[in-house]
Amino acid sequence: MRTVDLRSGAGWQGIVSILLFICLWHISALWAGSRLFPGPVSVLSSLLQEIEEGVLPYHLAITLARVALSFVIAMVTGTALGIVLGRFRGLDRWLHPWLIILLNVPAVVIIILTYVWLGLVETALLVAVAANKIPNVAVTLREGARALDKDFAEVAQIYRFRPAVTVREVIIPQLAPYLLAAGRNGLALIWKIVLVVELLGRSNGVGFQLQSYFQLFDVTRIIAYAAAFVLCVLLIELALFAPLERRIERWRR
Amino acid sequence: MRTVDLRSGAGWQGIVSILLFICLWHISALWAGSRLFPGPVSVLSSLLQEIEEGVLPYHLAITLARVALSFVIAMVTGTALGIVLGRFRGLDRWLHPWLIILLNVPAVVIIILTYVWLGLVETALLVAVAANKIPNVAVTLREGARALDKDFAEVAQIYRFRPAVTVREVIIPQLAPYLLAAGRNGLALIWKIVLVVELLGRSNGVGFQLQSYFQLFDVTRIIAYAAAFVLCVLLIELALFAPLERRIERWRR
Amino acid sequence: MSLKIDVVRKIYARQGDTPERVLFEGLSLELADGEVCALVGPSGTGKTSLLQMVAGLDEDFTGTIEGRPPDIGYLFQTPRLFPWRTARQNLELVLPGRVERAGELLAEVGLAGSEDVYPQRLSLGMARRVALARALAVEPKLLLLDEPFASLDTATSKGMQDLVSAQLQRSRPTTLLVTHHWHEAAALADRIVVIDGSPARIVENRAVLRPRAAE
Amino acid sequence: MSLKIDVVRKIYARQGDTPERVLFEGLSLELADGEVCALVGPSGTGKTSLLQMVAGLDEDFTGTIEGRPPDIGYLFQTPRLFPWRTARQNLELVLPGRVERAGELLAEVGLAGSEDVYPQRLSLGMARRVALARALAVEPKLLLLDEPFASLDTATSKGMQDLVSAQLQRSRPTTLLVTHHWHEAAALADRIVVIDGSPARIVENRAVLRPRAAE
Amino acid sequence: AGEMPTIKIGLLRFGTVAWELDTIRHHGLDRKHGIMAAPVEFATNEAAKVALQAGAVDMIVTDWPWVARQRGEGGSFSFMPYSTAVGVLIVPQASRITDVSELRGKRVGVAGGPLDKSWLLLRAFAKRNKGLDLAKEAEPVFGAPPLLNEELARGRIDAVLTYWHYAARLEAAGARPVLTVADMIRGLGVKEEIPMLGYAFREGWASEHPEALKSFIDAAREAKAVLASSEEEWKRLAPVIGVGDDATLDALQSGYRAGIPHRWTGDERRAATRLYDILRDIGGEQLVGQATTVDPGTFWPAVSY
Ligand SMILES: Nc1ncnc2c1ncn2[C@@H]1O[C@H](COP(=O)(O)OP(=O)(O)OP(=O)(O)O)[C@@H](O)[C@H]1O
Ligand SMILES: Nc1ncnc2c1ncn2[C@@H]1O[C@H](COP(=O)(O)OP(=O)(O)OP(=O)(O)O)[C@@H](O)[C@H]1O
Ligand SMILES: [Mg+2]
Ligand SMILES: [Mg+2]
Repeated sequence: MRTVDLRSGAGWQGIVSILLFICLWHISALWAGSRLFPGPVSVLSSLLQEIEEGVLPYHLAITLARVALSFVIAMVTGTALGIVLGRFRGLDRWLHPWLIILLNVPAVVIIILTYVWLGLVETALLVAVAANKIPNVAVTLREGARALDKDFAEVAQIYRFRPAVTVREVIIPQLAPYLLAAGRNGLALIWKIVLVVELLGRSNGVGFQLQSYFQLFDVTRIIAYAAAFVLCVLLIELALFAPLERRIERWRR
Repeated sequence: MRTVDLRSGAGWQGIVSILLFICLWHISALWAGSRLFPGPVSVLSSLLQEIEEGVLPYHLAITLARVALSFVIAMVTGTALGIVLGRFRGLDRWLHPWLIILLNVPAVVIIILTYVWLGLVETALLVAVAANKIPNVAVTLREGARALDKDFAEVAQIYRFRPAVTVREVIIPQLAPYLLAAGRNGLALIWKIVLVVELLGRSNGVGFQLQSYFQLFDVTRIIAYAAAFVLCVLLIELALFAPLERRIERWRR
Repeated sequence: MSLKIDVVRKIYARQGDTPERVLFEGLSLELADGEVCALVGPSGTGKTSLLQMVAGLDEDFTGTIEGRPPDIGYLFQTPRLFPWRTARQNLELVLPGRVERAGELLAEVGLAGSEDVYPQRLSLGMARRVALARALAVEPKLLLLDEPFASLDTATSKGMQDLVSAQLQRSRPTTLLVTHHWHEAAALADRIVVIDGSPARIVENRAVLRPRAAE
Repeated sequence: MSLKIDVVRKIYARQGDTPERVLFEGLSLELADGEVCALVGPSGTGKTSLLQMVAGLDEDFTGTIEGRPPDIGYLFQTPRLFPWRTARQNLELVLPGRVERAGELLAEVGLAGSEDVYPQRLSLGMARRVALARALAVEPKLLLLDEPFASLDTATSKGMQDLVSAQLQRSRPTTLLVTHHWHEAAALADRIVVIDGSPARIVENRAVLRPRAAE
Repeated sequence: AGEMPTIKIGLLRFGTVAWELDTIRHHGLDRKHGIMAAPVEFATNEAAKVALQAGAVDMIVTDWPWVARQRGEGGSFSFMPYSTAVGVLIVPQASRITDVSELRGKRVGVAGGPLDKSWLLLRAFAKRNKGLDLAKEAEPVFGAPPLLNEELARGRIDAVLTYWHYAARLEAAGARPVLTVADMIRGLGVKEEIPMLGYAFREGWASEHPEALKSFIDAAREAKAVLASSEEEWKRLAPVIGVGDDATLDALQSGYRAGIPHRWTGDERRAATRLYDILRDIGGEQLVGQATTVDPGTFWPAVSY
């Protein structure tokens, strides 16, 4: 198993690729020579400065906590909803238009309504983000649930698997690619929504900071905050999604 | 075929379901009795008024055109990229980090950079939206491409299908659920991004209108614009996605 | 308790371009407890469909299946192993609390050494043997076997027949065995039922006279 | 031009929990143009793997396959029909410009009336017959048949054998036929090759003497 | 007429600049001075800043500390006055708060974020005059102005520091102003009236079109004069402003008039420099960037009155 992990892991290509990205960025920033397109060096120095002052860790930690909580809520609810809709065609016929409506209501409308109704509090943020993201997860997982192989469900039925076993051994493995897609997109989307929700009505978090620096047009610091989050996602990628992906690759022909 | 279309189509349930939604909305609005939670009646009257004045059709048409163009660009590029990355593991190892970076850079950073670099022109909007959405499509389709059945690819190879035939007859049908998920989510996401891009640098479009009314806190008009777009999506749903979905359902056991 | 199959009417409805198909119209069959019945018939008459109905997987027909026990072993016509689980893990899934049986069973179907192979990397014959092991593993009271010895060479096929035979002797499940080979039917079954036609009817139903029945 | 199979070494590498497997180590076989060779061997020896290599689908081995023509018909061990296309459409896909042939072929394999059925609603035997029709449809110069008559009742099996036999007479493709039944081999093949062991070797290679060979 | 130079001004659809520009155009004040003033509408202030950076407009309205900071980083913008009205600290009618010192431990809504000039000035004011560090001893709630108005109306915050035209709406609804930014500046020992907001433009553009700039400032001041004296003008503007009721319109009208700058001489500029030091001390590097002092070019030298 160990050999496999090394072979199919992100490995050295990933690291080289990121370094390459930074080099390219550096060169184009040099070439552009504009204060509106800062290079990695000045971004890094802003980043370090913000870390030193303790501002960035504080806001980043808050945003990460919000993202994590919303992510879990949205993924669990969305997946459950998606599977139910994918399996029960009758119910889907009824709920599909609602899903489409919820999917397409602009984030800002949901955010305004939740803030107005629940006040500028943490719950409002979570509700707004969940309401924004759940339909996306549900739409993806519904397709996955529809593509579930009846053959396997019949095996589970014949051999009377307990529901938990059926979910773990029969359903999840088939949904894995959909879960991965929904997870990766979900994390990115939730982070983007959290930013918007923060900038409209929270007094801390990366979104709040971005907005402040946007007002000053401090592009370097804006990119520094974005870079800090992207770094976190790359770590999550390494720790969470990549191993999941390897598990799928293990059994495919 | 006609009977099938009627049976598995959105049918009456969809219409009843939307009516139900409007009723529920009406009742809760009545019950809340707040100008910040307008009911469907006042939204409709605002909508009609905006239509009469010709403002809504103008802005909606512009936004729809932008959404349509960006949607096509993002879906085509994203699908192609996703398939290539899903098939060529080596390339994917190199490009995966870039994809994750692009996926997680906040929309606002991309938007500022494109606007500043390309100017406040239509192209900048399209580039910003595409840059925001392409990675999402690619991530979903990559999972789809990885799940492609080698058995079918081998049939195509043995019987020497032309590339176009392989794509149309072998690859697309297997990717259909992923395309549907990416398409539905994509439309919603692009619309949301277009709103943000419009409010950050265009002088027309629904996003511009929404933000302007937000400053006046005219929730009724905000919801009227949202409703107008959602209505368009429901029509697209009926005309585009639902028939596609029925085609998949036709052959499944 | 005997197994009473009474199908009044089974129709596959028109779906997409697929036309409607009336599969059975009045088909009754009663199997005594522990009886082994071979089901024979041309390709496409409805053998697999009947097994699905008997197993309770297809309830979309008029008629009744009575006396179906809860413990069923069903060897499907395709292996239906979970591709994300190795051969051994596939067996372990139906053997909760008795996972050590998995290795023994695999050895019995001649797959010692291939326990940790994922199904998509097994040959078809090997995969079908794992599936057979799975059907036998649960020691069912009702055993449904859809062409258990197809895709196997003569020697392996013989070995599997002996294995099934031993299990039939040991735990005496009521058994429905689909096969295209009279010698298999003769070797294992107490009775041979032939179905044919569209809609399919029982065209022959006769007992096999052999030592075991006399035991 | 004759087909020269020369496999120096074929290994399935360790992958996940699946252990490494040395499949062939030195295996040579030459088929004259138009020769029909039956390939026999126990389940899991590597018959399917060899066919994949001959077809050019698996190039991950040391050795060479020479004289492979461009037109190949390959009946895989599983049907591999495109589930989103009806039986007829599946055939039409390999018959560009001659789509009317699809209906005729389906009738020849006994599937008249099931042309517009989607594969997942065909019985396994029916699906395999569509796949056989597909392999024959292209009038290949190299025909690879992986257990073409498995899962079929005796009568249908006989009909299919006649169909294949007729095609062999007519267009004389070089043919590799995997089968577990000596009578099938004897009826169709000019030569029977038996492989066995791990790594697999040719343990028997003998000509079949029968009228056709003398023609 | 085709010869007349056009000035593109980036503004918010329902913002105060739109009123002034509408007055200019309605009365033909721009053409009278030989220019064309073309409004380009945006949805947010940030969008207008992006547009200025991208060269899509010639002028936007923003505050001069922003201009100073951009200059410090190589963005050669310059500034001329638009209004002295910025923010107002406002409390609900029933509130017992009458003084900044009573904000201790209260939830204070703040529009625009922690680096907003009004908020920094309020903090400086509270610290210097009451020894109160509002950032620590009160609970600031940052948010979008419309949301904060709503929070105040629902009693979920105790006071709000917001832009004057949002405050005017609250006032019309009965809320009570406690302190304006002008008061804060005075309280900080700066006697001159300093227009915080003004037109910002690229220096290069201004040196190429000095005449046009001069004409525009004249036209704008004439428009202000009209708005300062005429009631009819405000009635006409009501749809542009986006208000229905008279109370709000009245509040907006007096707010606007109070913000009209009357002097822009060396005194005001020097005072602004002193104010900048105060802002820098409290806002730190995050606010001012590399610009630790006000570059002389920040205030466009050719305009003074
Ligand atoms: N889901 C389905 N929908 C429509 N028709 C079906 C479906 N499943 C099977 N059929 C049809 O029912 C008939 C019987 O199928 P079945 O699989 O039971 O045959 P079988 O006797 O097992 O054949 P074989 O020996 O080839 O496996 C076939 O004509 C098939 O086309
Ligand atoms: N992709 C693969 N990866 C690893 N091992 C494989 C793979 N495919 C086949 N094998 C192994 O190679 C051996 C031969 O498989 P193959 O399918 O060629 O057998 P076969 O002779 O066709 O058997 P059968 O008669 O059962 O179809 C088996 O032991 C199988 O486990
Ligand atoms: Mg069958
Ligand atoms: Mg094989």
